[in-house]
Amino acid sequence: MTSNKMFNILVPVISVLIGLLSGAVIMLGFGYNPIEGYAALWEGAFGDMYFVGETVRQVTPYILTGLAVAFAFRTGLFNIGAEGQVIVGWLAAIWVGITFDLPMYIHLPFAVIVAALAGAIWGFIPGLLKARLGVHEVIVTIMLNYVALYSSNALIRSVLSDNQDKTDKIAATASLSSEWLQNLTFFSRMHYGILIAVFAAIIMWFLIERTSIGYELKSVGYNQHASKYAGMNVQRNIILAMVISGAFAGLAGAMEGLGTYGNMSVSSGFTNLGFDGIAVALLGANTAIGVILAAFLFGALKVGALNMPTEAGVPNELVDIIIALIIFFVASSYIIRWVLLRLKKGEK
Amino acid sequence: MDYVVEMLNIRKEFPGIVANDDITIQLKKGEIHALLGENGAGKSTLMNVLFGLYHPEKGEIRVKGKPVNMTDPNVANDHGIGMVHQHFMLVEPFTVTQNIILGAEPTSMGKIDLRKAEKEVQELSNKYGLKVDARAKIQDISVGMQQRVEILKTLYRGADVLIFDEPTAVLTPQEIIELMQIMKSLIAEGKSIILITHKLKEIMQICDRCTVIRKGKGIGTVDVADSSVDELASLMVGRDVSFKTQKTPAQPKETILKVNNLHVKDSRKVEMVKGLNLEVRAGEIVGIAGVDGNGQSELIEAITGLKKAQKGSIELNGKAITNLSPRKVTESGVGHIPQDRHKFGLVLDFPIGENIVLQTYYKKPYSKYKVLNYKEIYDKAEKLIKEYDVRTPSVYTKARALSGGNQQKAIISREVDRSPDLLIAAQPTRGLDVGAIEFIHQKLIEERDKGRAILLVSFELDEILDVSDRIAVVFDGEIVANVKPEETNEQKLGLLMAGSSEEKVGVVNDLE
Amino acid sequence: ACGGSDEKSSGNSEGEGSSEGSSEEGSSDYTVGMVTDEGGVDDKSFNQSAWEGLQAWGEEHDLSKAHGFDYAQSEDESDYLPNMTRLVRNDYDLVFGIGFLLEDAIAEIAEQNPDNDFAIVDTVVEAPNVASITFAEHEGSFLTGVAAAMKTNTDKLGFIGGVDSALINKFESGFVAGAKSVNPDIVIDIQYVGNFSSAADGKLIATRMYNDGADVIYHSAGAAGNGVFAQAKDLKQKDPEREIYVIGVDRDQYEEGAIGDHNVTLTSMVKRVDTSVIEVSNQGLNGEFPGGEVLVFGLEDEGIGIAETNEEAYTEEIATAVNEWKEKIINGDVTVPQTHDELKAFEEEL
Amino acid sequence: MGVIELLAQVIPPALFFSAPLIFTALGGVFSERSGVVNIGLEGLMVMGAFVGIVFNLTFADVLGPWTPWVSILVAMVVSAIFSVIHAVAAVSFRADQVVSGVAINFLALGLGIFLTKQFYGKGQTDMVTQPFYTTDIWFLSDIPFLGPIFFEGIYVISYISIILALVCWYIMYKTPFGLRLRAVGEHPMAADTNGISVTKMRYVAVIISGAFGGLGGSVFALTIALNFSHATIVGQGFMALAAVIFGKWHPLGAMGAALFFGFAQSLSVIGAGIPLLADVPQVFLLIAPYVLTILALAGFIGRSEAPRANGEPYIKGSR
Ligand SMILES: Nc1ncnc2c1ncn2[C@@H]1O[C@H](COP(=O)(O)OP(=O)(O)OP(=O)(O)O)[C@@H](O)[C@H]1O
Ligand SMILES: Nc1ncnc2c1ncn2[C@@H]1O[C@H](COP(=O)(O)OP(=O)(O)OP(=O)(O)O)[C@@H](O)[C@H]1O
Ligand SMILES: [Mg+2]
Ligand SMILES: [Mg+2]
Repeated sequence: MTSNKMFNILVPVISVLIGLLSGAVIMLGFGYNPIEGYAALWEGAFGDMYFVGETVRQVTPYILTGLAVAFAFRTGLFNIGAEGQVIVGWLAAIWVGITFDLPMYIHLPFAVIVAALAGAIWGFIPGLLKARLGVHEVIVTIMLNYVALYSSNALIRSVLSDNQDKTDKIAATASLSSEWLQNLTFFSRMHYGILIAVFAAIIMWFLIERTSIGYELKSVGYNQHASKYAGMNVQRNIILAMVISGAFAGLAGAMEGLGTYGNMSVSSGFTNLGFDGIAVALLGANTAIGVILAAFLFGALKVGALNMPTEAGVPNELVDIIIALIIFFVASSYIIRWVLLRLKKGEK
Repeated sequence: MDYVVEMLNIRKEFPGIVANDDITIQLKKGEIHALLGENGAGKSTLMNVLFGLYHPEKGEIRVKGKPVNMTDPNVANDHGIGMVHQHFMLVEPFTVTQNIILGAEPTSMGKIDLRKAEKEVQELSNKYGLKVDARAKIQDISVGMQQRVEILKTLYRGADVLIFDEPTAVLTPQEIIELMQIMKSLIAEGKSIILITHKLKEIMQICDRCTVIRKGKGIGTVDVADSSVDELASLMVGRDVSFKTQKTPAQPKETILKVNNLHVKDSRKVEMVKGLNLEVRAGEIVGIAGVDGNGQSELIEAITGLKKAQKGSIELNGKAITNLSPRKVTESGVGHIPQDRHKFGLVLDFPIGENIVLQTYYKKPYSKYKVLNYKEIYDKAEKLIKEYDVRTPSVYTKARALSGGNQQKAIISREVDRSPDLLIAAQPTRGLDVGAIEFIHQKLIEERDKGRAILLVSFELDEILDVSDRIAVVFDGEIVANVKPEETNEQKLGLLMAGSSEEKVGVVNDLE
Repeated sequence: ACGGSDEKSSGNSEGEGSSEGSSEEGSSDYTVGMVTDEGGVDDKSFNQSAWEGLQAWGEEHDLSKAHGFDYAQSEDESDYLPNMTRLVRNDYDLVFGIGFLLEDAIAEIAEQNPDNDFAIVDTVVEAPNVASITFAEHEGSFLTGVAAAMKTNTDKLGFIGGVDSALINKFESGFVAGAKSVNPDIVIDIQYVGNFSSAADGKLIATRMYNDGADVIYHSAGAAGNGVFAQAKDLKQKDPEREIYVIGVDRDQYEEGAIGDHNVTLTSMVKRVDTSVIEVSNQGLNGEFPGGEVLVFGLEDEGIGIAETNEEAYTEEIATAVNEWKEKIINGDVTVPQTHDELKAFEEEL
Repeated sequence: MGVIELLAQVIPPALFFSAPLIFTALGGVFSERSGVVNIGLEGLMVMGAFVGIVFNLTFADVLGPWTPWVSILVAMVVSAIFSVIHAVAAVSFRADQVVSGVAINFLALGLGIFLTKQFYGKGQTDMVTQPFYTTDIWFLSDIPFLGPIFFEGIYVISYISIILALVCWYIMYKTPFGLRLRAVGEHPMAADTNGISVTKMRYVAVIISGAFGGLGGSVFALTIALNFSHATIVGQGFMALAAVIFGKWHPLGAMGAALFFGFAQSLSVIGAGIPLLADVPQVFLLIAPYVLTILALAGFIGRSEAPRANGEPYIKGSR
């Protein structure tokens, strides 16, 4: 039992190390100095409070989209639509942020909740179609991503602004950003959203692991027939799973809208938060704590990578390659486990 | 005497368990050789080793005296060994023919010559009397026909040695008789057979010799002619087993279940239950006898809320439960041991402990305000596992990892423990060894004696006759006869099940 | 002399050697950085142009990359501000934000670092330490409209924009005004892709427009414009006699139009982001940083130009006409509309 | 605009839009039919686009008009090799197939851009000089009505994609290889007991998906984008994945779905030019293809069941 637990920690750590090592080999192969490269990466992610703040800022939505994808996975569904749910959540948060005039203690929670609701609705559609008609959630969520992108662009221009490319800034009463955090981190855009993200992770953990709702959701994910036999409402649970998943992603949109940017721009393409969320979720083995750790890894790599070209002359695409390799090795943990077992046996 | 196949001193380990430990089995040409052992004794494992699916840690396999390294099923096929697996190895969306030729397809110019294949399949099936519809899809045919397809698969590949892993567990009595005939004709063709079964009667009927294993170890091989059912049973279990279930006469009380003029359609919208009437009273076991496909599954699914009734009513304790949701039905006091334990009975990826509360997880003390209390859940599981002798490494083990018999015991423990007024047991002992069967029958009778109403559905006439206090024969969606077990026998029941009227069979019956 | 200083701050120490180690002192040791948008420094468009300008400026002052000037590339929207901050932290005196997408980032960082100089390209940020560099794209687009109107045989033109936004509307309005000024009856088919990246959609739209009879299409759609070139070249390949053109944007897209012995790029609306970067950098270097000002680079100062590379297609006649209109615009005889509303008014006056 | 004219407007673009999706989706069908989920299609397309463009740029002078044809072949080969990574992870290392597919997507894009920078010193390549061009198909284009709709101004490669779909259907449903492939995806243990190597079949299937994904990506690059950058393949692989599911894991179904996407996209773009629709706000036309797809699924396509063993690593003897 204990050695099993040790394995569960050791394997991802080794995967990450092998990924970094492979990255170093590639850097060497192309004539870059891997030590400088990684030093720049580290510097760029944690070099001083500013970068720590920025890393946390980047980690915040990753946690939430990671949770969204992970939650769906735990209930047997594949939500490729976190991307679209982020967009509608963002839009909804901004809408509340700029149209209402309320005291902060109402305005901010209201904006956050509406964003979660918007994401939830965007998850409800594929959930409903899956539950009622058996339509595969993967296609519907892919399609809804595009619908979200183009519709929100149109709404920004025609409804939320007067033919502008971006909305106004939200009222201060709806903002998640905090002077205190900014001062602490030399003006980084770190905001209180990280608390929401961590809280959401706790909720996900609690819901899935500790409640009868989570029990039902997992059960339906594993075996619909047995769930029906056990008196669960299979259709409702499928819908509920997608709704909750969508709500997490919608919250990620709120983080961007209410925290990082304070507005929303007409966008030419996806935020990629949702797609990266897939990787975060899988890297985190679809568990709440795993998602938080993976989001930190991912966020640090992403933010730190920006420093690599300037500091070490290493193209930051290399970080994409390294991330890919880490994911690959995490995915292949079976083989790492196998090797470890062999080594252990060899010791004896 | 020459042996066609010999497995000598085989040892096979799985992580944490020795499934086969120094087992030897030798198959003579032209014999039917039984392999007997409790659930989990290692029979399937041993045969999978012979078939090349598993590689033994130790031991030797010889075919016609020559050592063979069975690296994969291809090698087994090449040496004329074919296997009919306990869980069928059939691709459901494929046709019968496609399944049979898979891996050895006849082609012309790179294209599968389906016509030729179908002809060959038809010829083969005629030759051995294995009736199959060459063009039907597996998912549309009966279990019996699926099994014949499995047999044809081995014959198509020219097998001389056939391994049958519990072929009769899933068959109806008629199908079993047919299968025995088929085996005999195979022997007549000069083939040899290894037969795994838990039904000692079958061994006595058809086998020449029998090898017994217990907990992974070989106990020995006996000549069936010199042995008896009792001897085989005690060899296998290691103690004496009683076959006639001990019970006192039933004392039925008030009516618990009342089914009135029930009509139910199956998933293909064909009406399967056609105006069925049935009553089960407290303190009695009513056995439903019938050939598979006469509406038994639909009846049960309608009572338990898994299927909608088109017409008619179902009452429990005088209250209508017609077309209530499964949850409501369960809460009104119905327990259900489902026929398909993997599909309905268990969430295989949940730990066994969480499966124990599959019907009650949302209730106190297992959850309060929707928060689960794992301590209560696992305490309960520990208790039931001990009480029902479910063999599992721990309550945290995934249900998937348990043997079929132990999975079944877990389900029964869960359903019985809720003390439902009505307990529906569908094929509760399918695939279980005699020890486990004995245990389960005893449990059912215990529950009866506590005043529960029990509805037992089984294709095993033995079981029906043995356990029931009253037998309702179902034919074509209706109850066509009500008989007392002591006033009937297998032959008479068989006739009733085939649709003969009661008068013809000559059983006069005035239970009501 | 430069022994003590680390690489970052010693900047331009080699060569002149006059003021090493004194970056905090300022003027003569002026360093300049820029932050790209997602397009990256080699987007063959304004990011690249800006970087070319910065490199030229650096060479002129004997600096080298990472020693006196540098860029930081953004992978997505969230990177703008960290990139800015990084350059400021690395003691760059002036930091350019390339593209209107960086507007918010510049506004924010300028407020946080009142002692630094910033410049934003393509939009306006009102802050005392920010120079806003804008271009009279509408004027350039007007001239491409003139060229297109002169060139067309079908009296039908196309305009393909990326995302329907104020900036791209400026291109559209100028183009339409220019074309209608030459021939009010000309029909202009306008469609937006919805993004700047989908070459497939660009190609689909171009296919439709050419099918419908347009023979010159002006695109302002970034990478989606690749699809427009692809379609034009395909039609040209099929029928080399057919007169079919694309007008490029931001830089001279002559190369993109090459097809065998022909070239479908009639001309391009060239935005000299490079010269604007050089000019503002020099002003900063000389202590005359135009903080708080809105600089408009237009036809007059050659901040906006029209490519004349395709000599075969861009005839003398067209060149003459375009130059005449250019004069009129510079003189103020013509005021080119920048928005849909202004365009409407403009058309009514024709 | 008459119906014929409209079709003549809509169909040729629909065909060129669909072709890369058809190729890639066919690859997806092979992989998923063998039981290996492939959300790495996007990455395989990226790899194909990258190789196709780089090869084309490098050898255009040598190969002349044959360049694009050789380019797509090379792209197929390289992407096939690249896909071995997915096969190794998913089949041999028993990786979660979704995870390793995600890794493929990241890896392809990272590698593509990184190498582009190494080769060309910039983030995107020049435009190729030898792309695919459309032709009027000899004789067929003269057929009245149908000719202009289906055979004028058409990429030959579009028709190759359709023919390939037919070939794939034939292979999958008429040959031993196809039967075995499908068996492996439905019930690997059944296949195994019949002497079919599950590992081998799955490797082959994933490699085929790599080749076809590379084909799709390179065809996209050589008909539509004409160069390679980070924005060349943006979502087409996911659309191909959607086509696989939409088409119920059937080669012809996937082709139909891809054609449907192409048609819907083309219609929404052409629609902007139809006077009737000119006043419709553009956003409705932009989202129309996606909404249409959802409606089609909800309305009459409905439930699609994946191959039963899809996504599950095959471990001998597991229950
Ligand atoms: N686990 C499952 N996986 C896939 N499909 C399922 C599953 N469970 C049920 N279905 C499908 O859902 C549909 C309805 O199932 P089923 O007939 O069991 O439900 P029901 O409660 O009887 O429905 P109704 O009352 O509407 O007849 C069927 O098409 C069935 O195949
Ligand atoms: N793949 C496996 N991995 C781990 N343990 C296994 C595996 N297969 C079988 N076992 C274990 O090996 C033992 C023997 O199993 P086996 O299936 O051979 O029993 P059996 O005699 O066929 O039982 P039954 O009568 O229930 O079919 C059991 O304890 C079982 O749990
Ligand atoms: Mg067995
Ligand atoms: Mg039903």
